[in-house]
Amino acid sequence: MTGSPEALRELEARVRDLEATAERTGQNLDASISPLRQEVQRLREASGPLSRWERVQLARAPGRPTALDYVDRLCTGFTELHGDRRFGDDPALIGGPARWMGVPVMLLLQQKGRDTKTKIKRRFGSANPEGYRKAVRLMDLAEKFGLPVVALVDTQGAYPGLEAEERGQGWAIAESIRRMLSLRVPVVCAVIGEGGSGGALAVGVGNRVLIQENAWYSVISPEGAASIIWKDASKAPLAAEALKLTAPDLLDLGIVEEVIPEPTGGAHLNPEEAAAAVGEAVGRHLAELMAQSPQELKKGRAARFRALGAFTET
Amino acid sequence: MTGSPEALRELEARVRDLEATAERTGQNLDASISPLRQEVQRLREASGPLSRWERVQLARAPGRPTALDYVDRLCTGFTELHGDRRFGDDPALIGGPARWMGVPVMLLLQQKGRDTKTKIKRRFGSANPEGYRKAVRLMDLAEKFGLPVVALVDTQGAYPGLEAEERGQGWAIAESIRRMLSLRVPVVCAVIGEGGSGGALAVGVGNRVLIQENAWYSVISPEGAASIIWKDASKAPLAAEALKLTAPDLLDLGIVEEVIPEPTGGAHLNPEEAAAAVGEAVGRHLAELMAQSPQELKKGRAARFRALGAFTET
Amino acid sequence: MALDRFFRRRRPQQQPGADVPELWTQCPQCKESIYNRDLLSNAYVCPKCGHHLRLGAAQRVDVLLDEGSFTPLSGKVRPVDALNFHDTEAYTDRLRRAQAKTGRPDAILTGSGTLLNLPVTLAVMDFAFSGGSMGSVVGEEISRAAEFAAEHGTPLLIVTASGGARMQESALSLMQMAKTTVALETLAEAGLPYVSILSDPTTGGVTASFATIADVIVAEPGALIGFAGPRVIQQTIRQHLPEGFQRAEFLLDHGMVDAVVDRREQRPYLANLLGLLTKYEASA
Amino acid sequence: MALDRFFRRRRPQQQPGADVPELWTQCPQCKESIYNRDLLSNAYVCPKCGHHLRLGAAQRVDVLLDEGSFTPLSGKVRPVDALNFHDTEAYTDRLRRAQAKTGRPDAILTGSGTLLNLPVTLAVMDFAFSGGSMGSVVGEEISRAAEFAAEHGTPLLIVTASGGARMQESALSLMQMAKTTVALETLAEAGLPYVSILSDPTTGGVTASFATIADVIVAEPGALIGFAGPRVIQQTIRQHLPEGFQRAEFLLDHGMVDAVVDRREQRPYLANLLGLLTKYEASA
Ligand SMILES: [Zn+2]
Ligand SMILES: [Zn+2]
Repeated sequence: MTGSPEALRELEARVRDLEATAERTGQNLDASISPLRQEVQRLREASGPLSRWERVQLARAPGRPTALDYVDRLCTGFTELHGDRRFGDDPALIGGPARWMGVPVMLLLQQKGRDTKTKIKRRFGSANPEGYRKAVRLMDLAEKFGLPVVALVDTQGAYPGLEAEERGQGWAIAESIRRMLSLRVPVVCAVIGEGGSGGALAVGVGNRVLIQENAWYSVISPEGAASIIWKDASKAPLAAEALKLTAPDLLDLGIVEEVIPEPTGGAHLNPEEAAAAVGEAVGRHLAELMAQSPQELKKGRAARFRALGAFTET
Repeated sequence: MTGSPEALRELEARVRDLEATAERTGQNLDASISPLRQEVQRLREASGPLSRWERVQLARAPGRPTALDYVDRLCTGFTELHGDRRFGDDPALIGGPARWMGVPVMLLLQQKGRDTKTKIKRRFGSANPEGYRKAVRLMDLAEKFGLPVVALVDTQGAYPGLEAEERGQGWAIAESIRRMLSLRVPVVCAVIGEGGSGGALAVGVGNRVLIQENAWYSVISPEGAASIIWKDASKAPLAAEALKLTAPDLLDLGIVEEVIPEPTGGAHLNPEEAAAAVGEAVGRHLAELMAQSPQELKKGRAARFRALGAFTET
Repeated sequence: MALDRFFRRRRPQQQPGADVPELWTQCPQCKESIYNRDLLSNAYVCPKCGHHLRLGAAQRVDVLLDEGSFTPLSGKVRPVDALNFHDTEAYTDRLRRAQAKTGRPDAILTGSGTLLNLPVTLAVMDFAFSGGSMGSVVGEEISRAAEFAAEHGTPLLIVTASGGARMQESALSLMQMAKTTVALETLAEAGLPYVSILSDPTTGGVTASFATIADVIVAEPGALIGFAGPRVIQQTIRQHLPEGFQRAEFLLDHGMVDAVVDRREQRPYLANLLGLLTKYEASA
Repeated sequence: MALDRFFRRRRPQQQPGADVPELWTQCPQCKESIYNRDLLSNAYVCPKCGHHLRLGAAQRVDVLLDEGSFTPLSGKVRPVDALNFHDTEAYTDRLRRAQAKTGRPDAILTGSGTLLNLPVTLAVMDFAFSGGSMGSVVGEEISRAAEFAAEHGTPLLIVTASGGARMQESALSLMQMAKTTVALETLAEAGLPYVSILSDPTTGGVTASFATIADVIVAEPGALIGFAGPRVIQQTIRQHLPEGFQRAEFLLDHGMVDAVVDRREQRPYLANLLGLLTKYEASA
């Protein structure tokens, strides 16, 4: 790693402590804080931009807020609705109505789990077909009741299991993409960690697609790509570079509308600050979209995705 | 049994033989045929009407034409489309597009099987949830492509299995009823054997509901009712009387629009003649309905079922 | 907090009588004897084991709606014996007995009221009337309730408790599965939410029609819910049914219901949910 | 009868050459050596064991459409290296090699033609080009074909053969899954049928998008079809995959495809089906 992120993070924490103390006590501590802020700034510049692999590491950092961590901070009244009404209930892809900073929405959440037990239960956010089919059902409800959809994307990909294949994993993803494209309500998607392949896109078809500063989004995970290219998953850092999978890359490619800033060092270092930024960005796009007609929303979303791709024409 | 149906059937067969010979050879055989016809008529009157239980027996007679036997005789180009695209393919409830006496339609068929092996494979026409979900998918296709739906009902009921319950048998039937009610294409249903409970109604929500002369349709099978009432399935003949489950009963109750005549002694004695009558009746109702607008078709079907029931109001 | 509010509201309004059997109810699950006043103040949930006792229609209204807010819609539609049905007893005699027992014309009570001040239309099945079986009257009253909700712009709640379609009306009962669906489609076209609450037991034709096409399906803890009855399934498969089969929690695992909600939490749960689906703020 | 017609039509048009290896092809399944002329006249199905050999795009057009009826639509859209992708080799070099090998700009051939006189729009993936991987060009050409079909009022047939989305275009490839779906929705809104024909192999992003949202899904016998590849699944579950897993017949059993249709029967099958769905009478 270039620079010394640990030193940087520690200094940043001290700055925040002092700022908090100043606010609590009413004392003016600027004389102490100012030199620290300058040192933080110097270290930030010295460390240079993060490498793509470093960002992937941040997207997977222990303690990085999960979808439900954002919901806990930003939403009220969340009512999880379970089941696809056909086969099962998938804990890796959950959802239901809630108020997003006061606005009634339908949430679709790829939820990785917060500890070992829930991570296993939720298959680390890798959904089975019934997860995507539940998502379709919730989208049907959103459409019926005029609720905007907010999707928080965070998965390494759909679950590659034998039973998932038996029950039509590809079919379920395709159906979810199709349903999301046909919605006549606003859809805002935010990639909040990992955006792995079709399993992510299945709930990533938004009028606006946002991505957190240190999240990634790609057709394949760096490890998967490394396995294919070099037959060696440990070459993932190289693959990450090649795949141009970071938030700034995706903004350049026109895949996302906006990069949501994270606290220095990553969202896990200050979940409150991370949540505030996610809440504000999603809320702002929601507000803009809610001014559009149902027809505009559907057409606009379709046009957005119809236009994506890079080619020349002779 | 009252009268002598065997003697009657034999005489009828002789009449048909002579009629065919007359046609083939061009000879006038009326002198021979006329007395036979009179005898047939006398026997018919002497035997009196069939009891309800006798009709149930005819509905289950070995060799009674199954749904596919009618399709073979009446349809061309039948293309069976398999699967619910979610879990499996149910051989007890099948379907696909075909031409019904030349008219493109979507067929929904409850198929019992023609021999021991296929009867077991098809669970004697008792569908699992994936059967009803396939029916919904085929109805979606029918709606999209403007194909009238023809449903041939023949089941003792939905399959009462453990896995059927796990996968939501009730949910699947309810969804099929709902989808059928919302169709904007003509729907003609014909009960061609047994019409058992919700498993039959799931594909029985037609603009017109027809029933063959010796078919039955009821909220519960006679054996099921007898088990509940007398704790004794062998009392089924009594239950059949109480349930008023025959074609003439259903016409009286306003549950069906028309009784389709069967060859004397039952459809199994002359499948060709039975098929001709089914083909004509279904075709006639189809033709009438195809003159209606999509909106009329949906509204008319809804109004038909909204009106069913018997009560008083104080 | 929600529970707290519930207790405050549900203070028993009847005086303990002198007749001892009236004072106690035995919990069907844990067999403990519970003071009726404790049951009443606990939404008829056993305070010892959490078992949700079966409710009559009036009790259900009391548990769900704001006190004194209920206005009945039904009561005018009465059953007839269209089939002249007679088995070990005439259908007309069965009806008279059930009517005398429950004080209702049939197995259904419908009305309007408020739930935490949110106007709702409510239909409640009464299992005490002929096992909550669905005949023409149940189908008609459910349909009218759905149409009333559509017309008056309220959400619809239906609490189910039924052994299935009513045998004594044969095909007429069966048709109620389609009839109720027609009326619910009218409600859906009006964009209003319909929530079903499946209570113990909900089986047969009710499960295969209006109960399971709700926008949101809530089940009560431990409720038996299925299409085919357990005995019929056992006869088919000739093997033991697994523990908990067809219970509410089993159905949640299999993706069939949206939530299993303790009866004591249903009021705030429903008020929040309906508030979200109607964008109407319930005063909480 | 259909087969009979097929044989008559498919008489080989090339003369046997002098070069012996050109005369024979070894069947990948039964390992028998088959005369090329016999393969050609049998729709590239092994006459010994029925194995369906993989086809190039031009061969597929020849097998499906009426002779001489095909007019290409594609060929103008060419891939670019938007990510400046470089692994063991530059993407641009890979593209050049695949283009030289197949004579196509990318892994797709689209056009219009007739099938037993029924006008159709056709898109065929070419597995020989980079494993039929879907990048921006494949997505764009599939989308244009769907829009062409919508505009010209013809059914759409897509024959898939793909290892999935193209890694070298990363998120741009991924987005083609949504893009193609948009175009197919345009076709659906025009009320025109779309039939996909899944050939060996069809996996990854293609399976999770346009391949599986067809009105009717036809699979070729023995074709490998799935989302995750068998190796990845094996790594996940750490146990042996069952015989026939992810094969066309397996998917038919699991309700995922409408039919498994022998390649030699596909023309009459499709003509009849499209005739029914468009109410247009194919001259048979
Ligand atoms: Zn208890
Ligand atoms: Zn071979």
